[in-house]
Amino acid sequence: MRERIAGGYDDFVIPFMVGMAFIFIYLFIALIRLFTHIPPKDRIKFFKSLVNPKILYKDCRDILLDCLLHVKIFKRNLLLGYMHASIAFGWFMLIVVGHIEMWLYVPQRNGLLYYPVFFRYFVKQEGDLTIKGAFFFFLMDFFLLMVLSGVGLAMYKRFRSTALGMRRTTKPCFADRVALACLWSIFPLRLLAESFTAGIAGGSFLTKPMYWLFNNFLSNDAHILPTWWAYSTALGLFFLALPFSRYMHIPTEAFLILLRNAGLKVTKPRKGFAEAEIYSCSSCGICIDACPMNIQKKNLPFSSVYFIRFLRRHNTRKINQISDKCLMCGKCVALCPVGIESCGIKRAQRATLYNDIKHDYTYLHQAHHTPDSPAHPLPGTQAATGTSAATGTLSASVQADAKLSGRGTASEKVLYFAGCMTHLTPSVIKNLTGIFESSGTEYVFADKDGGVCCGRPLILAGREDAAKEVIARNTELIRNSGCKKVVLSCPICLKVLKEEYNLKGIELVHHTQFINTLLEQGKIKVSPTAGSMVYHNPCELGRGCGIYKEPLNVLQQLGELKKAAKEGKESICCGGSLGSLTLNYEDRGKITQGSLAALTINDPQKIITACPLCLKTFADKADRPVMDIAQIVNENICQK
Amino acid sequence: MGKFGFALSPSSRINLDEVDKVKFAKLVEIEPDVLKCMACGSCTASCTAGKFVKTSMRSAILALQNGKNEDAINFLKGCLLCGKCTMVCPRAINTRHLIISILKVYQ
Amino acid sequence: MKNIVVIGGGPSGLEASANLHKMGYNVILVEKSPALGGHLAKWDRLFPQGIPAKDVLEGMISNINGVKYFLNANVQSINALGKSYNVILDNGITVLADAVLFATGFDLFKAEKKEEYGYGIYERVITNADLENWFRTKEDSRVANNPKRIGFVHCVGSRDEKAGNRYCSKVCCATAVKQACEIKQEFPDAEVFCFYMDLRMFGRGYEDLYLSAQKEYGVRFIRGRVSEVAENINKELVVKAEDTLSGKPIKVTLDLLVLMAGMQNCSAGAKVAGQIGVAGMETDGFFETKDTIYSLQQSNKPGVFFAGACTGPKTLPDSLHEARAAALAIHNYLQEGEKR
Amino acid sequence: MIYQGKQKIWSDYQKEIPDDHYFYVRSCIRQNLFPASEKTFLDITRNKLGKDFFETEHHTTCGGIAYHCDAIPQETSMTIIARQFALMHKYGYENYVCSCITSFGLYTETLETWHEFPELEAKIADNLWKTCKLEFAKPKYLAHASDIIYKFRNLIAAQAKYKLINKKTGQPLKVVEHIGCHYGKMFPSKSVGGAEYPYVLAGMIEAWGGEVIDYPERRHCCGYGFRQYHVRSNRGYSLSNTHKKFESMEPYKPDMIITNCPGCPYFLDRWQYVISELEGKTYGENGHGIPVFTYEEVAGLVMGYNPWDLGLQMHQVGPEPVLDKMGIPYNPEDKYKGPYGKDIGRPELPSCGCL
Repeated sequence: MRERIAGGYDDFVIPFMVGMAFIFIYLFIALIRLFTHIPPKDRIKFFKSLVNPKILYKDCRDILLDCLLHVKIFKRNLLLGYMHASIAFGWFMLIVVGHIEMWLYVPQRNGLLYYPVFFRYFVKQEGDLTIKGAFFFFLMDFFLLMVLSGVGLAMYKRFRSTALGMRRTTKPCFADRVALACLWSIFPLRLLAESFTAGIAGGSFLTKPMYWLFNNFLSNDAHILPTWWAYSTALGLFFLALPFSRYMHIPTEAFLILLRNAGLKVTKPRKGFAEAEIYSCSSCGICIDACPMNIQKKNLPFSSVYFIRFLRRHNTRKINQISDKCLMCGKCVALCPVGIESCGIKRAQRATLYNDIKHDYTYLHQAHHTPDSPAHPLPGTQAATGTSAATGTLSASVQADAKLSGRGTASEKVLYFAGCMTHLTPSVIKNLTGIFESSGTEYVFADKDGGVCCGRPLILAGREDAAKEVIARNTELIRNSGCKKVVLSCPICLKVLKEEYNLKGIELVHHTQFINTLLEQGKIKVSPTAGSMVYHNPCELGRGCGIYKEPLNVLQQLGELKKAAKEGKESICCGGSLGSLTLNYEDRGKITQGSLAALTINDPQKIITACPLCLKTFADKADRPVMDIAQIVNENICQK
Repeated sequence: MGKFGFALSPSSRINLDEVDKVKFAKLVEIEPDVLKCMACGSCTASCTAGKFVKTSMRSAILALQNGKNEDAINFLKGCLLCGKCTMVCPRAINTRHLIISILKVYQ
Repeated sequence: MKNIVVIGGGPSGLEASANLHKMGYNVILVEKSPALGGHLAKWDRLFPQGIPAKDVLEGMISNINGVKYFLNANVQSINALGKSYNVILDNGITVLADAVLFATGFDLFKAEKKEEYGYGIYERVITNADLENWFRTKEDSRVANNPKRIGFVHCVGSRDEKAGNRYCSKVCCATAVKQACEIKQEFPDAEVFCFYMDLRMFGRGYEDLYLSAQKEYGVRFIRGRVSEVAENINKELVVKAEDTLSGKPIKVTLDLLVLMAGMQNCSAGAKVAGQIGVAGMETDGFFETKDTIYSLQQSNKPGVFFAGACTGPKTLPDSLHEARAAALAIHNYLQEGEKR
Repeated sequence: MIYQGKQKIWSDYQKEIPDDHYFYVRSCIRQNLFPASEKTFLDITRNKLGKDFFETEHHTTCGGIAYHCDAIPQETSMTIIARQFALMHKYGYENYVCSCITSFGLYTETLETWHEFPELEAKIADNLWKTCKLEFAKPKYLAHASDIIYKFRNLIAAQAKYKLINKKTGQPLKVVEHIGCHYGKMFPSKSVGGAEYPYVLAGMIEAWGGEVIDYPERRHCCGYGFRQYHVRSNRGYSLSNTHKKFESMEPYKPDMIITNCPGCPYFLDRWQYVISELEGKTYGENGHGIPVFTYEEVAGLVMGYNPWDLGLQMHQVGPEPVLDKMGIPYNPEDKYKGPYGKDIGRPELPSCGCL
């Protein structure tokens, strides 16, 4: 290989260089801006992570698997995964191999950005083909073919998305269309350019036959320069359109992985970490099919992908509309190939909307009811005789209860925290306390006469400050009870207790887990007499707390467990979610029906769930019995 | 009290002529469910916060309709947004959104 | 052929006559006013779906082909003659009737009796019937041009010991809600208030009507009875009530007030019935039926029957059912008489 | 307001008022508050209209204020009333005329109660005999003094020297009529014109050339309300009621107020001073209050009595604007001179500088 063009320059590289310069400057400024938006504490965290070998290893692995190979999409759909991986990985390899070639053959041109990109134009093949040369020719053609096959699939997907496992796909915006057109044309043009030049610069299994083919009816040399011009222009245009298109995810995603692995979280809806997430969205549209709201076509524009698009465009009205409507079921987050925490961004957005609302929770700290409230003292104020401080009375009573009732000491007992919603589903409480009794579990009922809300609903509404007061109150209650284990019936409570409460040393379990343990320890025995059933994964229990196995384990011992259309992390929200602020009852009903349809696809006799909210929501609309896991267990306990 | 030892006592009357219609229209636009209440009181009866302090969706809606905006805020400021009222409302009013919208519009 | 005199040419009278005629009886229908249809003829649209009253009435009238009817005719005297009744009309016609059906309907409560509401005194106070008339004809100077605020007072002369009517008139709630929606259609910018004691939305589709009044039309429902009405210097009406839900007195200035006058037994009909010893109940003035569950069409006199609102407030469908039931009761009565 | 509608109601509330030979009973408080009104009433009816009015110094209070303040039980007040009626009977009269609205209401209430509960009537008759040795009797006709003036309003108009007309403009004066609550609200059939649209004062105003104005709070109490005023802590409430009435009549720009109750003119008059002190607001023209009159005072003015003989100097709100409008001559210097030329003092003027 020798340099063919003296000076190593031709005018056609200008479009490419302009685009390249633009994108470098743009990215540099964006990076600086982003860093200034990250809280100083997080910034330090980030830089520290870059010298931590453990995190560094994870960074590399994640970038390779997620950004280049798109493993997550492969898992979802092979063809779709291949499409993404072939373009990303193929292109990446073309760049890498291109550089290696340059280093090997024309080291004097090192540092010229455009040189490896247009390598075949600037060099000519001399003498016979060496094995080494043939190897590189093969590699370049191989990866080019790989990318081309990906591009071909992408084109096919545009018109028949279902073939790639997607019922609906994203509607591209204008910049997307420009970038897409460029992207689609870059590699065919490169193929043409390299093919026309293959007579001079050489080629392999792809470019050589093309050269011969074209040579039969075209005068190839006349086409060399124009095709290189076209190739360079397509690249340049692509770079110019990049920041305004979905392809911005290519440079951002890798950076997001670094930030995420450093342990950063969303603080503001539009700045800092969130911005990195926003620009990492490839608009792949997987979240469109994931969203339970999209059972109705009118809700399509409320999918997370559009939420992020509107965030990029600063369209506040739309941003608010979507963030207020979202169910926060977390399915789009669970399925997102980039792992964008859109629910977190939505919560941050809600905080901007509702943070100025003032609540007054002083009553939480008052021992006595205010004169205008109906005579309801805080539960247990009677027990608080002698305690001068108003705070702590609630917990004091529970503590007293824990010590007085039964034989065991407080630390041996479990604290049962039913939660607000569970009080609307007395069957859960009744059956669970039945299980407590059958298993000989000593328990203290934390909120028998109703307690204080756990705070999760406030957090979901973006009112995190307000939630802190509530959290402090409940933390005190739980700590003062002396119990070392808390059993909860409501997954909403469980999630917030796990994530936001400081309850070190206290085990927090959902009653599903608790029942599973009882069964494993043989403290209760059940008979397989429950018939056939299907299990609905409550969003907050499954995607929220990662509890998938325990309920299935319990239910398998009770009867025939049937499959639902969507299971595990893909299970569909019941529609009753507290997450959505604006979704009205009619639309929620549609979601419920959709979710029920997916659950009953194999015609189970019963629908089992583990969340009072799901239970109540389904019970209104289901055509067969809906019950909590506690109920079906309690009803099938064998008498000893 | 002045020189007489007594003064005009403020009217306790609700004066519908003085209702802030612009704000109410804004609220209706944000959450039209506010119009659906039939004053059954289920929300108030089930309220988690209502156990401790007078908290009532029904009373708040009524107070707004009567132009007693401050009363409405007072009926809602203790709300924990737990959502029980949404579950029990026979008219399926989206109470949580209504509550935060009222607080947002009128506070 | 047996003769049957039907007194009253409103919906019940028309429906009963049509059925009796089809059964082969000689029906003589007596109507005191110049036209058939009773109150229905004066109504514009009917709750809950807003079907035009005219269409319904036309259907009914087309059904009575072959029935002899006299307009502008009053029963001058009626007396028992053996098992029959001798009915003399003021137009000189005499009928020996084998059965008499009272389908005399109701009088609207005279709203002026509730002086505190100022009907007939304040310029912008009208009744439900006035409003229906305005809907039909758009002629009533009392309905101000583009009123901004309109009030409906439920239970005017109903559920009111003072007015002598302790009972609920049954249809006014639905009528008020219907009219509230209709007036919103006419004046979309107007605020509409309904002052009620209880909303009795008992029928099929009525609750939907109520919901749409709230949701679609933004009608404001105030649970409190209007205690008094005054006129201010601009001829607007100053209305006072208690908002019982907040336990506070309430005041509002209105441009138009519609009084939902209730039902009373038709005084002319009661006078006729009195001649043969068929009297109104002491409690509510409506005719006494043989019992209160099973024989609602029968009076305590053999051969005298009832249909419609003369035995208590009824909706239009209720009255029509009664008319058909009355036709059957009369038929059975005459058949049995023949056997004996 | 549809005048014919009101007329129709008035026609339903016709009250039989006797023609002559009346037993006249005075009011406890009017003699102090508006001392010349009852004197003028007797002068007009006896001397100008030639009617027979008998008065006795033996009559007492009817017990109304004590009764309404829960100070005495009903039986006591009934026995007092029975004694009044017995005096009437003793002097050979059967037409009982009282000057006070509270009394009128209480008499009506008592007669109706006796009618419904004859055993109570028998008991009261027994009480009367035991306490006073007087024979129990009931009046044939019961009338309020304003009913009498209403009955003879046209005769008075025939003798009138002045009319309720603004002499300068020729327009009728705008007159607010305020009826005492106990006149017709308890027993509408015992009043002229009923409870909603009483005609007793409206009839006088129309007959004497004025224009009745009707305002939203026309039904409202003057603010006296017995316990509201007599209990000091409730006095603000009493004042607020009066304030509400004035706020409501203000847009009609009334020239004057006529009343037929002892308490009403007092509170409508005096509270105007208090309101102007507290709120700095007056309701009449040129920072002046709205003059308030009793119907006897107005009848006297119409018939040409000297304003100071009618006791108008005893009003807190000066009557001069009305006198000027009607064209009644008066000597300002005589205003505060008593019967023998002695100075009787002056009412305090509001410190806000308005009256």
